[in-house]
Amino acid sequence: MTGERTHTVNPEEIKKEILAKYPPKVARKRAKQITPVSSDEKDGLKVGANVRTVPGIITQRGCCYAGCKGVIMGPTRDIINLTHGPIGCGFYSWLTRRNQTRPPSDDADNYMTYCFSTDMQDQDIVFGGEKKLKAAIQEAYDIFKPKSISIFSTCPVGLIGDDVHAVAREMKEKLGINIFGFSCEGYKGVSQSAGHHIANNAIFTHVVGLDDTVMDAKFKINLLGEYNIGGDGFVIEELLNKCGIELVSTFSGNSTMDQFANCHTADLNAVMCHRSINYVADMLETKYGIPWIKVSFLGPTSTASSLRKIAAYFEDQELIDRVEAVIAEEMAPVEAKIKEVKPRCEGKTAMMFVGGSRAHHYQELFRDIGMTVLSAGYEFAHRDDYEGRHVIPDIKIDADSRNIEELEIEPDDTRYNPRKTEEEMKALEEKGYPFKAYDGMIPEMEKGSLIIDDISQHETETLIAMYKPDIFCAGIKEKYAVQKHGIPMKQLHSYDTGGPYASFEGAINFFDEIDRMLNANIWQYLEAPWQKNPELSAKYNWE
Amino acid sequence: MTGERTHTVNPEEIKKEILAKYPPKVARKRAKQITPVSSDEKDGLKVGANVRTVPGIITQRGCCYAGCKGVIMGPTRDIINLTHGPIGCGFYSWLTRRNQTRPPSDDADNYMTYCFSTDMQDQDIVFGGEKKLKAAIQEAYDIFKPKSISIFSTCPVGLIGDDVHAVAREMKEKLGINIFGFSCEGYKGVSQSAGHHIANNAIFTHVVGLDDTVMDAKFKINLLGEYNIGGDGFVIEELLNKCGIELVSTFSGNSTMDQFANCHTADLNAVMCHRSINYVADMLETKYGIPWIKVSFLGPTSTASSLRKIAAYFEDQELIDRVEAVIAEEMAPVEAKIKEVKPRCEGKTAMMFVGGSRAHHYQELFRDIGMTVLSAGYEFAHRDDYEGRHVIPDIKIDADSRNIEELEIEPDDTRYNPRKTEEEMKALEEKGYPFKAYDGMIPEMEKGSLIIDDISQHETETLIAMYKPDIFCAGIKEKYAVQKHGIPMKQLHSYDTGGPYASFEGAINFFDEIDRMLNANIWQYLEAPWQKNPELSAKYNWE
Amino acid sequence: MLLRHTPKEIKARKALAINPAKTCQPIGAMYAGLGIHGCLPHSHGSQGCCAYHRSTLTRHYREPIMAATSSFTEGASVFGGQANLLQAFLTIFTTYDPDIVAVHTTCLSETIGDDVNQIVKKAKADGTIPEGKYVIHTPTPSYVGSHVTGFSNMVKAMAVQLAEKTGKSNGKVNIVPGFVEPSDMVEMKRIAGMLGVETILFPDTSGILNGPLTGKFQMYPKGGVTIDELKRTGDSIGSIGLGAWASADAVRALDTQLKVPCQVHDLPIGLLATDRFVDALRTVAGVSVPDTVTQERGQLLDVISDMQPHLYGKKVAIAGDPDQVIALTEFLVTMGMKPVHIVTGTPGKAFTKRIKEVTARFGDDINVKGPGDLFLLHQWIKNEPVDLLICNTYGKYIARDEDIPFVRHGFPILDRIGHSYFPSVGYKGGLHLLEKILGALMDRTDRDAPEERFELVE
Amino acid sequence: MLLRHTPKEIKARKALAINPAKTCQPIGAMYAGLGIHGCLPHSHGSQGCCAYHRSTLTRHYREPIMAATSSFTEGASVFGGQANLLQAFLTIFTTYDPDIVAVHTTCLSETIGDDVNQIVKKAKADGTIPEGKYVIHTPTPSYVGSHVTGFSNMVKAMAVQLAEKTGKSNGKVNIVPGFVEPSDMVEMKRIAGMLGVETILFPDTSGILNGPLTGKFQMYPKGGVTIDELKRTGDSIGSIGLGAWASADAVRALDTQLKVPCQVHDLPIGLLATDRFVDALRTVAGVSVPDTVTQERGQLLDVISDMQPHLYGKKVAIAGDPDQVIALTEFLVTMGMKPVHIVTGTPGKAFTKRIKEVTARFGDDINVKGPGDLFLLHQWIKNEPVDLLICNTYGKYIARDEDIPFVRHGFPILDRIGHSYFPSVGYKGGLHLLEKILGALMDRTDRDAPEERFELVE
Repeated sequence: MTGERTHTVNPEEIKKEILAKYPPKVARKRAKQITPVSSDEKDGLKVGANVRTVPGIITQRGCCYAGCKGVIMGPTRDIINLTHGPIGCGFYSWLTRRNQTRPPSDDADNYMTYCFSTDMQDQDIVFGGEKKLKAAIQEAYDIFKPKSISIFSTCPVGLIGDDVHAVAREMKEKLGINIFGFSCEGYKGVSQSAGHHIANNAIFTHVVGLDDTVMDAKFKINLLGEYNIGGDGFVIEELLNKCGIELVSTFSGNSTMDQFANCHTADLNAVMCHRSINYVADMLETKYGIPWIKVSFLGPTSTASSLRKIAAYFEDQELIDRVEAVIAEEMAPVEAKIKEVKPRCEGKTAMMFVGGSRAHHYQELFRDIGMTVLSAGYEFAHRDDYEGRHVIPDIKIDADSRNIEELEIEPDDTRYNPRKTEEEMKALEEKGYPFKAYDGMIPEMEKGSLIIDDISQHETETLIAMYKPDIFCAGIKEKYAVQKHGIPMKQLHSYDTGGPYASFEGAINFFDEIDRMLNANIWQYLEAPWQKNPELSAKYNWE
Repeated sequence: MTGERTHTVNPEEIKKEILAKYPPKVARKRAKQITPVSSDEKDGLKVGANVRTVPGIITQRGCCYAGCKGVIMGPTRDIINLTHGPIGCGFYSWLTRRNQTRPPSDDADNYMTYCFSTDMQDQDIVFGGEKKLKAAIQEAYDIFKPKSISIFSTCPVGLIGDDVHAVAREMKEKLGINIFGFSCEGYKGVSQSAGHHIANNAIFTHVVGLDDTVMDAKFKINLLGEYNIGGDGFVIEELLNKCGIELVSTFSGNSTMDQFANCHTADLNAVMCHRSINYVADMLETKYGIPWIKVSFLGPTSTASSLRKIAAYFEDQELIDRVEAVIAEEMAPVEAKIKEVKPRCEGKTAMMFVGGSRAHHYQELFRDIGMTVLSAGYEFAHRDDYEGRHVIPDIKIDADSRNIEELEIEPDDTRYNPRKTEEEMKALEEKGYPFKAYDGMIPEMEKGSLIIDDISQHETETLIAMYKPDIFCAGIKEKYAVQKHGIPMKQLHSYDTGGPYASFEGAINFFDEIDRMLNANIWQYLEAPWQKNPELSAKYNWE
Repeated sequence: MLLRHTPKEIKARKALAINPAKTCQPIGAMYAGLGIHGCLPHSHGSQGCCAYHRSTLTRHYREPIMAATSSFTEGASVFGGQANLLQAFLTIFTTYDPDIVAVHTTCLSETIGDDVNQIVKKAKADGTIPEGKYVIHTPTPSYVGSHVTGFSNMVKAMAVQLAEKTGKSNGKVNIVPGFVEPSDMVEMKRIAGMLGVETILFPDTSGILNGPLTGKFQMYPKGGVTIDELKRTGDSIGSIGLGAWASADAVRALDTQLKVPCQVHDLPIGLLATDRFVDALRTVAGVSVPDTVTQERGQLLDVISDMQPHLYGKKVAIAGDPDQVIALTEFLVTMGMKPVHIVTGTPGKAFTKRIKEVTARFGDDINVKGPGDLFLLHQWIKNEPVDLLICNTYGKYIARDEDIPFVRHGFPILDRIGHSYFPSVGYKGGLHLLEKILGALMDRTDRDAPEERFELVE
Repeated sequence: MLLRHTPKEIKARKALAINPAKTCQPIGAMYAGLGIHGCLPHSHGSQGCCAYHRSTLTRHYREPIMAATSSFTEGASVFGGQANLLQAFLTIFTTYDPDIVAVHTTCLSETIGDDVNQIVKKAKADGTIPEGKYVIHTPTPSYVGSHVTGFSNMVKAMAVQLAEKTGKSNGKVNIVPGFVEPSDMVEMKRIAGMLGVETILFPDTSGILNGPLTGKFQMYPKGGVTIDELKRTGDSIGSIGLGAWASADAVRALDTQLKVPCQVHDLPIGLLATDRFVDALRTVAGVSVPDTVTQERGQLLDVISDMQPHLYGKKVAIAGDPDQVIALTEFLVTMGMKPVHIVTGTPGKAFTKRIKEVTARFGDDINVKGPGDLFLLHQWIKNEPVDLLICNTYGKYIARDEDIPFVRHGFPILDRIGHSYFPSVGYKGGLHLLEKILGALMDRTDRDAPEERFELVE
């Protein structure tokens, strides 16, 4: 009954249908970001990405500030993240992302529940906000005595010329704590992605490498691009620990400044969300000699293969054995759950438009329970996130990207320490070991599907009307418009109220969630009896 | 402004007004229970009481079962109180009286929260309910293994001839625990009062005297007629203990069967609610030689004088001194509270129609804060509760009372032990010590007030219309009819959700409560602006 | 523990009721009687019955509950209550001047066999019941059925003893609302009004048991079905009885005696039962359902769908009256919840059958008993814990002992307000119920969440 | 502790806002714009603003929030946003076909000084805004006022930019409902309807932000004030602005510009403010207040009087928008409660003055600050604990840390349902608020009661 639909709809036609409703110039622009997968042969498929959103188009996207403060720095618990600007930016990014934080003790620093802002007023716009910013830093220091304060610039800050970096330097000197700023004004770049980059740069500049203490652990890695939404980071860390692998730092779920300061002492960087954090991975390799690999803990297969990849890197038989034992143990309940859930989900169809990696990573989870992904796309990805890192050299740097600083990183004079020699690296690579490799979303997409970058409301509607998916995954802004159609909508940014979905344990949660959403009986009651059966004769009865 | 009203209304007129609306025969009957206090000379005032309520009259009164099960036995926590009858009687008396219970430990018996019933069905009415009663006792025993089970007869039980006492004897023998019954069918007597008497008799017959253990305490008394509504009993016991006086038993707030079994070992009975328990006091004196005195712990003056009375009885200087010290200490905050509250309450007026002693006892509390009681009466009292015990010989026993068994009590062969010799008693009495004395309500009533026994809804309305009191005290059934008039109504059965009001501590609570009720601003908003000011011209304004 | 003696182990009981989930007939009859404008209910029995019923109704509604009693004494119990009832009529009509007196009996007057019909005839004949005044009456022996039965009996008496047939249709639909709150009755009338259906709803306690504070006590407040309306129920185009236990007898009697055709439906609590109610109104009256009603339906559906993560699979224990519990259970199932322990105190074999129907998707995996009691429900819960308890106020003892989120529903509710003012019937009522259910569940989630899972957005 | 760094000791702050009790103008303007039928709000600024506002409104309403953005880039920020806005109009009218676009600015477009009025004129002139379509606009710099200010500005724009005066009265009363819930707007219309007063209520988000689930998404749902109605506000007999912060500017502008006389009242939350609202409607329209309204008033009064023991003297901390907090505070005082800590995030000197007026009976014994923040409120609570906290969802962190009963009220509420469906304005709204307040207080009493004081009847 279901699943058949996939093949009855031609993605090219859908694309046509979508474009028909745009003004011609808009249609031309959007055409580049809409890529039908019309055959099994996907080489050469391109997806336009990381380009401006057309004004008026009703996009999913947010801004540079959101990427910098909301995504990257938000999850760090022991720093005062101070928004310099009008109140809104700080307010909207206050506790709204479900990145969880678990301090080691009741008196350890945890500023996650706080919103700090300079709450700029019109006189600050007219006369400049630096004075207020300084005063705010002083007040924050006086009340909280934090170990660190960071400053996030909002749109007017750059425009009126407040030099947050100068203020940061001045106050750092005055107060003797680490203070630094981000020039992450909302208008920078074309999406949150610019903010990720800016955040990565500043953290790398101001924090990474400040503490050379080496953790006493045999296998120590950094987990990059994992933000602990719904507790994903917790279960991944538990899993790694179970295998004997320790995390020096996570960027940036449940993170601390101390971890960042110390992260250059890890021996491997495992990158979850390639889009948001690959800058740090690259810089850590260049400056400190730490190799990086792409991993994913979403879906049991990916989780297992990521564990194996990490173990393989360390080339330690004990670790390899332990990883295999853990996988075997953890896989059993996952398989049981799949067996339970699959009969109710098989043949159903999904769509996902979200983030810069999840619309890719989650496809495995759907596939595991027999579902087909009809259409997918990212909100703030670059072409490499679709097409793979091999495309990077081909990506044209446009005006919007050019404005985002690219740090010049050199190997550290004293601390550069290649974890593997070139020969070792090469040996591993020859065995198929994929350093710095990411193939992107396209290989996942089946024939008949459609890739859409930076999807708009209009496009969402068209997809739903034509594909009639059984479930739709996106963000909060799309949620209820989708559900009005009677189609359950799963948030893959914040997981609604669910999670964790990572690791083996999380997969079980996810399968249960999708099962629930597809099979909740509420969707069968959309029509009232008088709509189903409009004739008007009374039948009298005694029972 | 207030308080003046008292003198502007003639109680005789009110009586006339009340009677005018009754059929002549009803008016004649009611006339005997409505007693104006027209002068300061109150000797010879009579109040008809403990007589049948005229059918149709909308009375406050309940039934014999309510007095027996609800009032007297309800508060005993370590017995299974089993209602033999249709479900309603047990249901309505389930947790509705606010008599509090605090077992000594988490695993001590406490059946207060349970309702046990034979839930008689029509076949039980037709074929007799004894079999079901036996089975119910057996089931209760099997599940709970209680130390005691009592059986309460409801209306149909007597009519169909179930012999609950025979069943009790049989099952007592079979199970080896104390099992006994009450013939407290709802139609017996004219009010709850019959139930009190029946309860007193059965407890005296089946429980009192079963345990001769003597408590190791110098001054040990029973507190009779205190039901621990809202925790009154708790604060009285605390106060007594503070003075060095121990309670052997309380009839029956927070009580246990073990206390009843042992109560004949106390040296004095202090009677709070004369109406409900004086039978037990009399019987304990006759059988065991324990004198009794009337006390009241409602109002600081009464509380102090009751403590002094008890101390005087024991004729122990140390105790007398300790009591004085306690009174001095406890009185200070009460006086402070009076000082705080009185300016806001002075001159206001109250009415109270409730129970068999509270409509008397609470008058002191109102007087203490400068308020006048305009009218009062009991719900189920006898003439002695109005006119004093000296009237008892004059009370005509009517058909309704004659049916309530009067136990023939003799001094116990072995355990009769007069606590004071006749000479000692006489000596005390000559010093004005009031053994077995109760003067009743009348002495409290001021000129211009009106006493009404067994008040009806119609009489309540007339009183409110003519006296316009500031506060009205009665029970739950009257509460909202009174409050609809915009007059706050205080429940003096169950204290609404308040209490304790006994002892010094309780007096403070009561003053606060009355202060709140009189001065809550809600009563000033009865009229809407369009009722106050019905003209219809708009005034436009910008602020 | 408040209910410290309740063991997990369940022993069969045949004779002993513990912590009942019902009470006796007369209180239901009294409640029904209060739903007639200008009516004074009268309890023909011991005065304690009347006192108990008035107290319980007062505590539930926090409103004056006026009712009279025959104040039986031992003598009357032996010689019969005729004199008492005649005296009562005299007192009542002289002193309280109601338009109508609704007499119900008690176990006492039933056991002695008083013939109330005969007494009323006599009182009419001799003028003790004045010209133009009415007395209706029904037997309500406490040892049969429950408060719901008493309600049903009095409602049937209203119909049978007052309805007349002139032969000319009044174009109205009779609605017997069941043993529900005044707010529910208002809501039923509002829904019918939205459909443009004229109704005679009886009894109707709205305006009477949710009355205003005005500074004046009114013995007979505005509100209630009028005697005149009751008379005209015989001319209605049809009757809808809501709740088989509380309302079927009345509408069937009108059907049998005066040929007013009837339908009996579940109480309109929840999406589907409200659907059926609206659809019944529509078809009986031959009207179209306006968008406003469909809109309200969609709102309820919308919230249910939005809140699925909090509802789905949650286990619920329910106790209450059969009509209420059946509709509630269906509603919970509709929302994806799982009612696992279900008890009513009122007898009636159809209960288990209907519950099995609405919980069919869970197969035999449901505990259901009617008549059962709260003691049994508690034991079931001890054996299989639940996420939510729905019950009248007495459920709070179980809820606290077992630390279960608790939603008060049913009769009596003695410790909270709201039931008199906010309906649980209709789509709006469903929303209000849902608000309460979600509040209870989510408050618990918040309470128990470790700090890192304490969520801003739920 | 969730807010473990909040010290009891209060240090004065001049520059640092911590845990704000407000957000920025544009979201208020977006919300207001959604209250026009067929309207697409448009955010002229960075696309993040629009995303944030849509997200927050979506979480609060659990409904689709459609709005477009000018998607500024760095270039636009330097060279001005005219091209972006013109492109936006083109895209919007081609692709989404609204009847009207309501443009608000952001700190970005305000700081660079875009002349939206000029751009709109140009777009009209060149046909980018098609014939028969409307664009209204208002400046909403985020660095002035708060979300309430933005709401007020957009509402004023509706009036000023659309209202016309034909000279012929339409017999209607304009009501500007303030920054309230759709349910509140429905309730205001219902009350006016009961009085027989015809109204134009704007904005009106009912039907839009509490929409049904029907199986079909509608970009522009039924509901909202129509453009035609907005035009006719100039012909109304008067205007009532509810809430000085959110509604005064609009009704005063109509008064000044089109001579539609106005009154400004507090939001009708609670007994007395509703009294004033009803009385204002009555006098402006020259109608009598029907008994049904007086009845509802009496019901609220009745419950308040019944529940005095649970309310009287209870200390309350409140944070929220000024119009809301003023009316709430008065309501609490009316009920005998004692609001001791009161904060709004929105500036405006009249706030403290009005709070002092409604809390006059407590003299200077009240902490009040406007603008203040939740951090300060929390510190006040640490210094003087309260029995109840009333606040938007962010209050839950304080409530859990300090173990205070918590009633959610205001904007945003992200973790519970109900606000969209059950009003807090009017007498019915008062009852609903009261139900929630009592529920919170009594649940706490039950939780903390020793077993012997765990009460069946409360």
